[in-house]
Amino acid sequence: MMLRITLFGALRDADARGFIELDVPDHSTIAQVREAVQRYVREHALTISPNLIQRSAFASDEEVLHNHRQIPENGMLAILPPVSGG
Amino acid sequence: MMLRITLFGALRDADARGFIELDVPDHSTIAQVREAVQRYVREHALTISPNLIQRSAFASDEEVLHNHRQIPENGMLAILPPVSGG
Amino acid sequence: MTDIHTAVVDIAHAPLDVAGALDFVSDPRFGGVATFIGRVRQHNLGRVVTGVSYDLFEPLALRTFQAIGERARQEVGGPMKLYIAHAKGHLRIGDLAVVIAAATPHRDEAFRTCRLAIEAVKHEAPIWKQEHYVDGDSAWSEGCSLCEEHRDAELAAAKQGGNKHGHGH
Amino acid sequence: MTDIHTAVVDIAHAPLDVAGALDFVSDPRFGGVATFIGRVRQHNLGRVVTGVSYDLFEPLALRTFQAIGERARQEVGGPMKLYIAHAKGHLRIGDLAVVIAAATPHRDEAFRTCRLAIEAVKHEAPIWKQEHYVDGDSAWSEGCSLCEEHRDAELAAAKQGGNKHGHGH
Repeated sequence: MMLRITLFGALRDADARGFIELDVPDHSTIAQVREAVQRYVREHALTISPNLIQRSAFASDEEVLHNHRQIPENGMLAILPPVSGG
Repeated sequence: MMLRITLFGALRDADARGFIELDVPDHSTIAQVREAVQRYVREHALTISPNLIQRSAFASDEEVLHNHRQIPENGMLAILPPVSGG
Repeated sequence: MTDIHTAVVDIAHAPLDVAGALDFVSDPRFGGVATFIGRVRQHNLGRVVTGVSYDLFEPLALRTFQAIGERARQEVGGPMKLYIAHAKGHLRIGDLAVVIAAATPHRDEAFRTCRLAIEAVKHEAPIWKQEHYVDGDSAWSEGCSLCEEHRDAELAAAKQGGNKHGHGH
Repeated sequence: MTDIHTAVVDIAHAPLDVAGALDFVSDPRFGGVATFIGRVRQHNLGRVVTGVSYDLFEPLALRTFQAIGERARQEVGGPMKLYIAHAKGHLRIGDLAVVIAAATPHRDEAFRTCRLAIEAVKHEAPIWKQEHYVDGDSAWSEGCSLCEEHRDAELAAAKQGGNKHGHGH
């Protein structure tokens, strides 16, 4: 299925549109999505360090989704680099 | 010498003018003034508990004066019951 | 020094000024501002309060606030600004009794400075609170002794009691 | 519940509203109000800052603020009001980035609630700060990972380091 992953913070550099789209198997886990994102940035966004992807979380609008969780049915995810609010 | 002792808080009940005057020996210590105040309230302000005088501090405009200190030369003191600001 | 502002405000003339406190501590060096505002509550120890009166020994109160500020400056050991103002006179429910604002480069020092200041104001400044109750009665609040011997005993007792004073403030 | 107010404020439209925060938490039951205000500082890690931009994942940020408020309510275990607002967009030096106000009957819970809230906002909310420097350069601040495994490791390291995060906020 097509996943749309919204970008925030330093990860906005990965695509000026503010999101990336990835084709992943249905029912992928977040851990699998993370690997797909790693491959994507290796090919398309070399300025993004793999370590930053490793330290980023994934989330729906409602909650952070940890590695064992499956992707949401609506195919919408956000990738959240380490946070620095306040 | 004549001491004028300004009253605050619950001790204002000791005299509606807001102060009491006591004749004490020159160079009295605060401990001696405290005893003189105890005698005064026993005679003139029975609603004031001796325990409240015991827990009160004495001060000049500049600082709290502990028991061993001498009375200020200008004869002006304040008696400070336990504080409850904020 | 212009990094410490102290005031006693007769609230017959003007209320305490939170915006003024924030202005005073505002500084491009400072990212953290912690404030504490003490307000008159409607209940205390189970009684309905209609208002309170604050009595202050004003010259010594101002010196005490200044000394608290200097102690805070020592504690922080770097740049800071601190504002301490206390009301005097008759206050109604919701009126501001005390305003503290502390600003420092980072938030931890700001919180610590603000807390240090309000604790010291409560325990050391010559200020007395009289509560007025709905039944027409009134009472001076129990407080902290400024006598060294009583004070040490009270603080030790407070520590044993899990940092709560017996007299409830 | 009307005891928790959360907001993300686009500062192109309006600045954060400290007076509004104080109004929200104001209540005749509460004698203690603690606030924290985070402002943009002119220097960070030795560089001259001209402004910052905040990027937020807004729906999740608001849910996170609300969850923080509910956690605070649990911690207090009694009446409280809590206001959490964070700016988004481009801020200049001195602009307000975050405003927290917590009110409770007594001051200790107010301070604890305010501190809990700002720490949680900084460490848990999906918010990112980009600093702009006087030389025209800019950089996203290092932050706290929201990944469980990284987060646990970072928090443990922070505790060892005397409660200071390696990334300096």
